[in-house]
Amino acid sequence: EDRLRIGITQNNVGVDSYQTTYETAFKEAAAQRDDVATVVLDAGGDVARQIAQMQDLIQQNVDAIIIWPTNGQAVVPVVRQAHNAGIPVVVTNSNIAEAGQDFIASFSGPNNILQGQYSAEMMCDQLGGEGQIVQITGQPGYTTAIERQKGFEDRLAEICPDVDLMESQPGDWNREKAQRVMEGFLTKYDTIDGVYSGDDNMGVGALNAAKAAGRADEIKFFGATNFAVGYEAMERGEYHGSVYQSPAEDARNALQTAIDVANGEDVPKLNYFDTPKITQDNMSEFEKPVF
Amino acid sequence: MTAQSSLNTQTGDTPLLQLKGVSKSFPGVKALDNVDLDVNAGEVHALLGENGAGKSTLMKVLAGIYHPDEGEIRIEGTPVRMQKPMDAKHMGVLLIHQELSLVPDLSVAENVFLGSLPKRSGLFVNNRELHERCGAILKRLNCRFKSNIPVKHLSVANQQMVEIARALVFTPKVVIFDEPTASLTDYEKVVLFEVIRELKSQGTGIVYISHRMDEIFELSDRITVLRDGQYRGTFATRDTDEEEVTKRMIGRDLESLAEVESPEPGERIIEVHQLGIEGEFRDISFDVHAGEVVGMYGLVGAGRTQVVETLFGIRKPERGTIRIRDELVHLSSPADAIEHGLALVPENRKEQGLVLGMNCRDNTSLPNLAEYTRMGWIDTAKETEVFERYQEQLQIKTPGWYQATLNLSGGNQQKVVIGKWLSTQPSVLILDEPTRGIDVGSKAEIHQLIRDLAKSGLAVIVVSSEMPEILTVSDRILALYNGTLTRVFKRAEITEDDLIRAITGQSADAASEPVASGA
Amino acid sequence: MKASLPMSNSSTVATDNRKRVLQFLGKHGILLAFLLCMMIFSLTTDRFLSTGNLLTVLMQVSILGTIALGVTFVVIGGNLDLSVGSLLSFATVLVVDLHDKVGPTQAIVLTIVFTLIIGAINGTLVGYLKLNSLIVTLGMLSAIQGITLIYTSGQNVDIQDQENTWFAFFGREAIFGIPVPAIIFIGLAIILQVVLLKTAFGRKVFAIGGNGVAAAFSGIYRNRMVFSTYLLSAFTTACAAIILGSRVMGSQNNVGQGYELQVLAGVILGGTSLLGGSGSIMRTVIGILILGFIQNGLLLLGYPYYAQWLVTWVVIILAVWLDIAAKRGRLLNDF
Amino acid sequence: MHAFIQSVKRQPIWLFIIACIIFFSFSNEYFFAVNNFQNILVQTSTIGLIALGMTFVMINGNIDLSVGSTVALAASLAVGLQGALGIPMAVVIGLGAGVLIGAINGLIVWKTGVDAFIVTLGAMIGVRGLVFVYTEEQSFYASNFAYSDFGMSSIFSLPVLALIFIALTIVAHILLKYTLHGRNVYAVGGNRKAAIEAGIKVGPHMLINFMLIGFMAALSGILLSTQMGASTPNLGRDYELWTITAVVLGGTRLNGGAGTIIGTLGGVLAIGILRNGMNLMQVPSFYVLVIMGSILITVLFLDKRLNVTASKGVQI
Ligand SMILES: Nc1ncnc2c1ncn2[C@@H]1O[C@H](COP(=O)(O)OP(=O)(O)OP(=O)(O)O)[C@@H](O)[C@H]1O
Ligand SMILES: Nc1ncnc2c1ncn2[C@@H]1O[C@H](COP(=O)(O)OP(=O)(O)OP(=O)(O)O)[C@@H](O)[C@H]1O
Ligand SMILES: O[C@@H]1[C@@H](O)[C@H](O)OC[C@H]1O
Ligand SMILES: [Mg+2]
Ligand SMILES: [Mg+2]
Repeated sequence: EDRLRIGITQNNVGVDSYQTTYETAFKEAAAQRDDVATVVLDAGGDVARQIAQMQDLIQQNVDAIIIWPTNGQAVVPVVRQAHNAGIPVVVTNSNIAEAGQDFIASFSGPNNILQGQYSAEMMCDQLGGEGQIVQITGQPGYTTAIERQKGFEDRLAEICPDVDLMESQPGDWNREKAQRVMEGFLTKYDTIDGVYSGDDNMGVGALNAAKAAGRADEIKFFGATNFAVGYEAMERGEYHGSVYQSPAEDARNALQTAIDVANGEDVPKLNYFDTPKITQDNMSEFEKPVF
Repeated sequence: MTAQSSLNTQTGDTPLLQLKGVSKSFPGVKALDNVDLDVNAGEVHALLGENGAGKSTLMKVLAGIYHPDEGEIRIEGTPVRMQKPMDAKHMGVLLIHQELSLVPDLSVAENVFLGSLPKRSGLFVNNRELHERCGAILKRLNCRFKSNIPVKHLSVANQQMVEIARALVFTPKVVIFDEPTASLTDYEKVVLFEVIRELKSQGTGIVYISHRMDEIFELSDRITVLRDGQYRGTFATRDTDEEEVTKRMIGRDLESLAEVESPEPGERIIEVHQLGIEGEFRDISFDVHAGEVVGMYGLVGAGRTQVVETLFGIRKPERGTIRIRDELVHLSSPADAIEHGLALVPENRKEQGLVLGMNCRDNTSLPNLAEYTRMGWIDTAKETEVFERYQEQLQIKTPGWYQATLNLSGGNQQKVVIGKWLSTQPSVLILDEPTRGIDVGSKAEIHQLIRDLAKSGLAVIVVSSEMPEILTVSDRILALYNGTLTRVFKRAEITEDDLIRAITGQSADAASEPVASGA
Repeated sequence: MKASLPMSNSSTVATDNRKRVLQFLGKHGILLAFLLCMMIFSLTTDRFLSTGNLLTVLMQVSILGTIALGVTFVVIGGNLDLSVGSLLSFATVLVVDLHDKVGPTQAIVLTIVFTLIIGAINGTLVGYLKLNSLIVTLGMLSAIQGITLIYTSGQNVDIQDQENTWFAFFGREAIFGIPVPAIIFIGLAIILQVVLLKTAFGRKVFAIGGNGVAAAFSGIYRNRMVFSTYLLSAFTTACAAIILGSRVMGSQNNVGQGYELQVLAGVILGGTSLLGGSGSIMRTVIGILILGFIQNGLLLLGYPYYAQWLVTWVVIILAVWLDIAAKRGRLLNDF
Repeated sequence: MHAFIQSVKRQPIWLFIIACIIFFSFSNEYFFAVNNFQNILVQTSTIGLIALGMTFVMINGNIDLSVGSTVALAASLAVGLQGALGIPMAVVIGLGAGVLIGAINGLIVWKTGVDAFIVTLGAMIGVRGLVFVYTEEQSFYASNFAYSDFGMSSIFSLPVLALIFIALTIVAHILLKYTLHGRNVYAVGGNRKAAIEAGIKVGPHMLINFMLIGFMAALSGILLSTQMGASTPNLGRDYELWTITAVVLGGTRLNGGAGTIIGTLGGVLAIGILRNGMNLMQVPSFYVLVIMGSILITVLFLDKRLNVTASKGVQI
């Protein structure tokens, strides 16, 4: 038969709702197309396993591979291997390192540097240009986390030199961990004016801690990837800003890009989808996230 | 080592080995108190003492396993310091342990040459040489098993022979045997004695520890007696006798067992009918009455342990029935058996009898904790009281109830196990090899105890491999051979010859090596 | 070969003193370590010794600590339980998810029941089938994680109305200023310490861990006892999950990842022997507190979070070493 | 025939492997192909190399939980230092670090008498901390593609990594089975006290085995990094668990004293084949977790049933 065969190796399905919703949306989108068949795999967060899955996909000689990198650097050689085997590769959600850019057909996903910058801008804006803040980052070593942190820190220094970033600790995309980190911050610093978290899942953990300490009112909370819990907290006026990012769109975008690439069409190298700022002021323009 | 051993033709006045004023304490116990010992070349020097007298400790000091607190060791007149077991070996002192120290999965040859495997091109094991040399040693010991089978497939007796074979790899100056015959059959004992005599004739000094007087008088040239860690003199064997050394050892005369009266046949407590487990034993039928001691006699491997373990709910019988006070019972666990008034003093006190890390008291209360429990709480005062009662009755030597059983000598450990089972106040008491490794004094006490318990109305089953013991304590004797009950003797009708015939399958020379059962 | 003389008396005395010091350290070393640790931190950072901080730490360790109580029983019984991390994820997801579906009370009851069922599987495999506990609970670690993910189909779960549920009691409230999680942890610890030391159940756990065969020969149902210890560790894990679920009011599928090793680290730090047969709840609590204070103290000092791992490494080995050295009467092995 | 049954009994894992191969061959068209088998070999080489070392350590009666962290340390050093020192020197330092971690573990086990499980559990946590301190949580990548080309290259159309794994498997087999050191591995694991008293230098002997596994873990990490042309601080998480699983599936006794390299090879292949087959069949990842866990327990159960050591009828 002459259906296109597209393989995907995801980062870590089930680790949070974003990634899970992505997978569901991806499968749904694929099911609607009778011209494609997909091989859907998950690396469980392990680089080595992801490399093995890439090799297995190459072995099956699929028409295109989508990879959601567990790590932006470590998958470069195996992406190159696919490239050399004549299989086009689309990177999704989180880009791979500079060295691999020659071997991919396209990156499809959010612009995480930009997202970090957005958060810095919202923070700067709402703090009125000064204050003391802390940061809770995502999984160490994970490109999305690194890029958001970099975007945030660079932009903040640029536009808001008087906002003092006192400390950063990782929350591993995990709400409970973030809550514990925040509890530490709260003990340590008498004044905290703002918190930036790598995603809303962690942001809500930070909020929980501040509420328990009775200090939520003095703090402004910013995150990224607006989760349903973040959206609700924003409705209640407890959470102050995030970046709206739809996993379904992320998934559909990736699949479409891969199909185009496999069909030999021209696609832009950086195929970002839109991730706008969301704050208490404009939230009514957005639907509540499903995850 | 070989270079050194050529020196050992020194004059007779410098003993090969000399210990002077050796002392060694453990927390709460002075195990050795100023002990002297010397061993000459070509002599068998027996070491005698009650359980816990310090024999094993002394030997471990000699073998570099313990460091003495005080005192001096000289080898051929030179003071030496043994830091670790290897030092002792290098100086030509070899200890054959009371407890087996083999590597179960390695072959016989590898065990015999443990630590000194023959090499090829520096890196590889020379298997050919290994098995040739081991084969030669096994032949000298008259062992009939091959050198390439894993030792775990051997019977305990043969494992003991492997341990002994190690003594023949080198020509050590001194070999210490710590109760080597505890698990040997008569046949292997004879072979062992030949080996010892051969070593002796080559000028090796032998230290021989045993609780069996007959062996000591058969084998030794001199006897040193220890008592409570203290030196109690050395005697030339031919100038002394059993009575004297026993007296030195236990500090009093040994009372002979009160003449066994034929029991009033009391109520029938336990009745076993056609009991069997395929491949282990079959058609075992007997009964035991209150007030009666039934001995179970047979060679090692005859299946006695399996039978009594089945009675105690440890094994599930495939055939046959067990009745207690005429009631049919299905014992599916020791708890069941205890419930029915049974108690088993198992064969292996360290593995089956005691939680070694636990103290004496807690071990004692283990089988009937419910007795000590009030509304969920353990009444420790009562526990202590009960233990101390049995400590007194059985003369258990320990600084107190809180002592971990790990730190007791073998004999005292055995007494704790017996006390533990007596404390359940059973109506049937089963003892599997109750005096293995127990000194003559305690042994006599235990025999007396067994008789007394029977007299007080217990039904007692005693498994033993020692004929004198079986003859001393039993009213009736069941002879087992190869998993079958060959004959039942009444006390009055026993002759040693018949007994031996019965346990060897009618003819005495059929006493063949029991086939390996393990794995 | 060194020739040597009889040891002089003075050297014997010296050895004796050294032994006594060692024994003292072995017995109370963990307490000393704890105090030392507290002292260093309170001297180097002024925040450390504030009531607020101490209570925060107590609350933070309560989840880890509550699990460790049950695991201590498993370990004294001679086994390991590496599945508690996954089980914590499972139970937390369950209690949070059921909260909105069937209400808090039912959610709690059902969670405890289902968690006990998994504990019973562990217990059956290790107790009745006598399979090696390390491998069994490793397999269960993976399987339970999978079951959790299948149950939620990978989605986070959240409690919608966080403000108005009495479920908040377990993780978010305080009684006389003491956080409820800490009260649950310490309360359970006291109860279980009594169970371990004063009841037949506790005595039997020591016996099966010390020598399973001898225990069985003494009429103790070894299988049943092992089984019960796994039920107990499942139970304390369920309690921890209720605290955790209430604290976060939501759960990811992998919240408990890595807890098994931290729990084990705490238990070991408390001096419970991995061989079974010895250990104490009280010391497990101290072990867990030390881990908590190291983490907290270093964070307050501004070290990156992974600095605590290096310290934990050193502390674990020193603690266990002292313990062993005391029993041996010498610092070093000599083989 | 009898010998065959005996060896199956001793290593039921090979039966399991055959069953898996047959099953996957019939249910997936891509499975039974030379290329795929090469993939499997390359993929198992990572866990496989560590498992070779682990076999020595476990027969020895010890265990090493720190291998996963060592993998990350060696990979990070080998990649992180090659810019400044060149590839060969960086690799040597990476391997050296592995040996050093092994030596530290071994020395502690030897000198303090603390159980290896605890010593290496500590190291597992601590060395991971070390990796984070050194990398500051960053991934490193090899700017020189020659490095990753090596990991992807083939000789005689066989992947280099697979060849290295096979070669070292053979070396390990010979070392364990025919040398003096190998024989002592069994002796020390089977009865440590007896070995000590027989004069085997048990401490140094165990030290060597810990250094060996440290080396193997480092090598595994470095080879993995040549596949990735990079290193990540999280590399090797859970590897200790899968390695131990593989070794135990291969019939090595957890308490030491028994085991073989051939069995271990079977263990790692079984895991590799399962993962590969399930990938090809697209088994959803949640179910993979359940299946892997259940299979692990089932094999353990079968192994126990096949090798009943207890005597007959014992019911306690
Ligand atoms: N490691 C130890 N710790 C504490 N006490 C010990 C230790 N080893 C031996 N003892 C004590 O030292 C004394 C001597 O024990 P030893 O084993 O030397 O006796 P033995 O003469 O060999 O007895 P048996 O005939 O029963 O084997 C006993 O009281 C024993 O309890
Ligand atoms: N070589 C061995 N290694 C391990 N266990 C053994 C070995 N030989 C026997 N056993 C076990 O030890 C117990 C006693 O077996 P043994 O061969 O001594 O038979 P027995 O007749 O019961 O012994 P005894 O005559 O000493 O009472 C049994 O449980 C048996 O399975
Ligand atoms: O929450 C994270 C999301 O923000 C990112 O885009 O993808 C990974 C997720 O874990
Ligand atoms: Mg002795
Ligand atoms: Mg027997």
